[in-house]
Amino acid sequence: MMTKRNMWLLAGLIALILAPLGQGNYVVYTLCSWLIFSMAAMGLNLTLGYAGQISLAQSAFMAIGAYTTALLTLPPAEDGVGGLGLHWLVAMPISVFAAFVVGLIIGFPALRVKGHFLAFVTLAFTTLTFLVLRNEDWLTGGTYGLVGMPRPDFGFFNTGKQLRFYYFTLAVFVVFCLLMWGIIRSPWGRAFKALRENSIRAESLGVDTRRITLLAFAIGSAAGGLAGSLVAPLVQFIEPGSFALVHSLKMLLMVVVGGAGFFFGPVIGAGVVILMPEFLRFTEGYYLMIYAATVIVLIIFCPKGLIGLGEIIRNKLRKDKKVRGDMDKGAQL
Amino acid sequence: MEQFFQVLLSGLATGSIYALAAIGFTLIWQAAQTVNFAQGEFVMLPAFFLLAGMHFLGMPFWMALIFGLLLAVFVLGFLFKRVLVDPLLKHGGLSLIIATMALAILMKESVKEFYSAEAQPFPEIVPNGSWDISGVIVSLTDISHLFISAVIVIGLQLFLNRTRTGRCMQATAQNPGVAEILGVNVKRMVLYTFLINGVLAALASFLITPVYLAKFSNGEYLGLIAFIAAIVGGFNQIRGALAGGLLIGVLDNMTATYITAEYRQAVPLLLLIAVILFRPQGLLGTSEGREA
Amino acid sequence: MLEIKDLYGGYGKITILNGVNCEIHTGAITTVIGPNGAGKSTVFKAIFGLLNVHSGAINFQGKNLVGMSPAQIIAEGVTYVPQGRNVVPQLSVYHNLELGGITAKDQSMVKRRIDEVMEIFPALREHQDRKAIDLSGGQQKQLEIARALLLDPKLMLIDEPSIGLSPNLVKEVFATLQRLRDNGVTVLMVEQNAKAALAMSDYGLVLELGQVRMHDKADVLLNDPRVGRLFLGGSMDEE
Amino acid sequence: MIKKLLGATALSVAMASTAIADTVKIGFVGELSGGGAPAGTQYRDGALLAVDEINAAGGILGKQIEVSLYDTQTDPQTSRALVQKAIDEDAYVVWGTVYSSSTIVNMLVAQQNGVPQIVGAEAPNITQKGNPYVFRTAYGAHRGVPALTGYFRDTLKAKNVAVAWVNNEFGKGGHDVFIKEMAKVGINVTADIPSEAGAADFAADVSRIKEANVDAVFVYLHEEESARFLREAKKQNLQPKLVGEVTLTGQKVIDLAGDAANGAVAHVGLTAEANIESIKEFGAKFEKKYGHKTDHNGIKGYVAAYATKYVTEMNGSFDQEKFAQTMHGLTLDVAKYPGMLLTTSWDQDGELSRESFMVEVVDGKQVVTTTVAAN
Repeated sequence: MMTKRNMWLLAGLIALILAPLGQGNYVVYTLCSWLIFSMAAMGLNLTLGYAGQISLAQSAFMAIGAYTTALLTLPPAEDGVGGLGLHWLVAMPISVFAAFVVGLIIGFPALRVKGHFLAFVTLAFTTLTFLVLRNEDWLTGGTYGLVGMPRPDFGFFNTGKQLRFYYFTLAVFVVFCLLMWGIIRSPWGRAFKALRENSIRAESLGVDTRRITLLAFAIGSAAGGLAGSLVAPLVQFIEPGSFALVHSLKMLLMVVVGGAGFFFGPVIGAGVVILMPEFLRFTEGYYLMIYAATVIVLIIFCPKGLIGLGEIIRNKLRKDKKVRGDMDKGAQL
Repeated sequence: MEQFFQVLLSGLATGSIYALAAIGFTLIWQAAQTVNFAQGEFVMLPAFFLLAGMHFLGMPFWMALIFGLLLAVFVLGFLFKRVLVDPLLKHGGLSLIIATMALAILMKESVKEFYSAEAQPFPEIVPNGSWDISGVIVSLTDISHLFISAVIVIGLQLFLNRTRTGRCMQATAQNPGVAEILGVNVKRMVLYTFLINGVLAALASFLITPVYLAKFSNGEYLGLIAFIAAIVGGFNQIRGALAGGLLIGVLDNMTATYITAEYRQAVPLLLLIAVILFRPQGLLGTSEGREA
Repeated sequence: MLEIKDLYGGYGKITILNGVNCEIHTGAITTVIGPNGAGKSTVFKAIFGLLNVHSGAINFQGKNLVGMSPAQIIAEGVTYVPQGRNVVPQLSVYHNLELGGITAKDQSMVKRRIDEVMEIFPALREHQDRKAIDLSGGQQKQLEIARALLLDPKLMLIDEPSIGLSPNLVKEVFATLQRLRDNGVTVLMVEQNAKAALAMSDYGLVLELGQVRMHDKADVLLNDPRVGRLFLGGSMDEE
Repeated sequence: MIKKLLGATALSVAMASTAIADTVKIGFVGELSGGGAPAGTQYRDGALLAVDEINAAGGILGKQIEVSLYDTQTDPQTSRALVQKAIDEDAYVVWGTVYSSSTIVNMLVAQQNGVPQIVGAEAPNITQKGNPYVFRTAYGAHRGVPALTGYFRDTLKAKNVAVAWVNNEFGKGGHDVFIKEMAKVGINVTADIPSEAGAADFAADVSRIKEANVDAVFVYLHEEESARFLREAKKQNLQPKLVGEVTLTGQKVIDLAGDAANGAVAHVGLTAEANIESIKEFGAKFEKKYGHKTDHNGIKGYVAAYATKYVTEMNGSFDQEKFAQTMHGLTLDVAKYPGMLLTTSWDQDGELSRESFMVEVVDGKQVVTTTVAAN
């Protein structure tokens, strides 16, 4: 059965397939980063939107994913820092798993204590990760970073060209969305949702909120690792500065702007952060100022983000009609 | 040995300024149960108010100083509370914390665009001068930083403990529900807290900027350090924030001198993690101090 | 002196009080009992201006308290001791007491009153310079009651005073309340420990689903089989 | 929503590519916001000053220069995307970036597309990767730092030295060259002290240098950190000579450090204070137009624009490959090409050389003590 929601999803997918056609490399490149950051932000959304905890470590998890993938896929070097020359298909799962495990290790103790201590621990973790990447140059190339990660070649489909890399990224994105969808609809996912709606009630219903929050955090971290694993072949250059604290902040704001707790909220948020400089070119240096101010205004007047704003506007337009229940649900899954 | 005392003194002097920022942090935490991620920028901004007073409005230094202080109290105390904190508090702490992160970006970018992206020299509040005490250079700046911070902290403690208004503020911070049923004007007390944070931020700003130079990005590291100092010392205690600030100041300098310069920044962060894991109420904090 | 008329109210849009009607007897102890969620504590919050009152009136000595702030209500002679711990932990016992008179203009009067209430509670005088957090649970409750008395109230609302206290201390607190009543203070109390509370009270009031079901002399309620079955049976040792 | 966004993107790109035939497009990709803004905006201002002059004088081969500005926000990944964008929008040459971390990423894109790139970055490895399309406007640290070796060995007769450097790709580049150079001439580096970019507290650094008992200190920090270092050195009464490369004696440092800068010595490739007519004149024009003083980054931007003009006119066409070929091994004599401000040469790697200066700060003024010949 083709519900209205599925039609929208299909239309979105078709739009994503058509989007890069006839565009220059820059636009295609930007679309790639949008999809990649969307995945990282969707992972973060599990922690922020569903479990209500602030994490400032998403860029560190991206770093873990990116450096792991880079070191595994780079060809061995005669001198200096080299890799193992493995295929991306091998490197990616290892990267994701590494991010997941580190997520568990960081999250477990941090979530033992009440309050927003996860925010502090993850903040410290991100800066520590930066320092290690910068200082341990025998492994990470230090401040010069790592250059020249190969783009994956699937025999019949080499992703070296920008457009092909985009479709590769899109395929990963679609699989990722299906996986997330599955997670959210699983018993765990229902626990996430219960947590979001009312953590006290969830607890009284026998949900172990601490364990579920930890799981949400670790899965979110794995998503960050996946995003990192794609950044390495996209940019073909990584250095510690690209994963500094400010990027974690940026991703956090993506989730908030899009609409924390909405499945596709982060996609919209990432779109705003990555594509907005395009539309606000005339603002030059004022871009970040406008962005920050927008975030504040949005938080004050529409805490549900742009998706929530869309809902408010739609409800106003159709005041006479009853808003369809399934649409509400469709947006907030 | 001279080196040890030299570094100790420098660490204490810098740490005393961290402490001022950390105390503001603590006050805001108590009054609004929120973490102000823009605290570093709160310390960065007043210096620019002062500079603007001198260079755009042509004020003499002392007048610009008062102007900067008042403007800081108004903007960072009053406006911050009215425009950001009041409407957001009802959405819960999470929204407010994220809003302060956005505010930090907004403040930094505004200063950069409207004042300057480059560092600016800043007038010395304290005259230059130093004594050489058997190899240890004791500068007037270091001594006065320590002294002024101590005076501010003692003054604040006296105000909070010895005046009725101060005790009402403590009641509001420690148990807002009770303060309300006793007829304390809770809203006003919370406002006072924000105003005091404005004063502390401005004073920290005027003391540290001659050393750091006025730059839009000054708040990034300062905010982080104040934050760590407050948590390490204990979030519900002024003396905790004071001790945390001094400790971090000394530790930072000692690490850089004796252990590692590359991982200098890591030491406070590791301390932060250790404290959160093993003593979340902070080194001097009391865990049962407030009803969560 | 206190008359509640058709009171509707609750938290936000949720209604908990569904038309409360009653008149409290002056100079007596009245205990409010009822099942969980009946709105017992909510009535207190409504009287003390801490709640969204949707409609109805709370007349105290001819004045309607609805819409007044806690500070104004204190000035009318009402005082409130909520359940749980209500001391300011890091302030001294003396300064906690002083907060009880924070709304008064005349601070020399407050000093005098602190002296007077410490007469009633000698343990507080003994520990007046200690931090409130360092007192025992029973002493903290005494401190709260003493603080509530500071402005010489006519009506005291006290919510679950026995929680967390040993049986001996509960007796002591109840005796204190009776002493207050004998000095002319009207006491309105919510108590989980319904049997013991009714036994020391003059009147009882049964609240259910946000409405007053019964309001009678305490001994009448104690002997009422319905009340016994519903609230007195097992509730003694619950908790 | 998404479709709308994409539609708008397509529109803006389409609009941009309807270029007028008699203009030549230049992509300026630089640090207009973020931490690198002070340097990036200077580079931009210098470049735009030259563009105005060139356009007023008839442009390049009769075509007016049209500069599109792309702000990297001091983020290497963004800079990579923006170089791509500039190239998508038909940039003939790319100017920038100033920050080495960005240049190292985005020069790959320019190379792949065969677009010449004139950068302000100074990290050594930029010209060591065999990229035939990248050209400097100031020489890299591996050229500048060795010019100081003689000063340490002969003038200061130093046996033991300390190095205080900023731990990023800029500082590490200079630091590594310095360590090698000192090893070559047998000078011991007894204190090796990195600090974070943006560091404010140099008490520990200075105290360690003091303890190390050295004859001279090589200070390789950004401008603000240099100023803070100098102030702390004065406070702790640090005696050894402080020697820098480019930044230490900059006007900005002197403004910020006050009299703490007096006595500091540096080897400077470009200085707005050089006692040379062409540079003084440029400084005056710059200050008149923008209301503030230029620094070496302003000069770099100006030179980038003029080099683009001269090389193109030499070729007689807007051929990008030929542009790169011509520039390798080229020398532009200032007598014939006044826009270069100083006679400038590029070698086969795009590395630059021209005469440089030893500068000392005396009474808050930069004084050129020696002129170092081009190498």
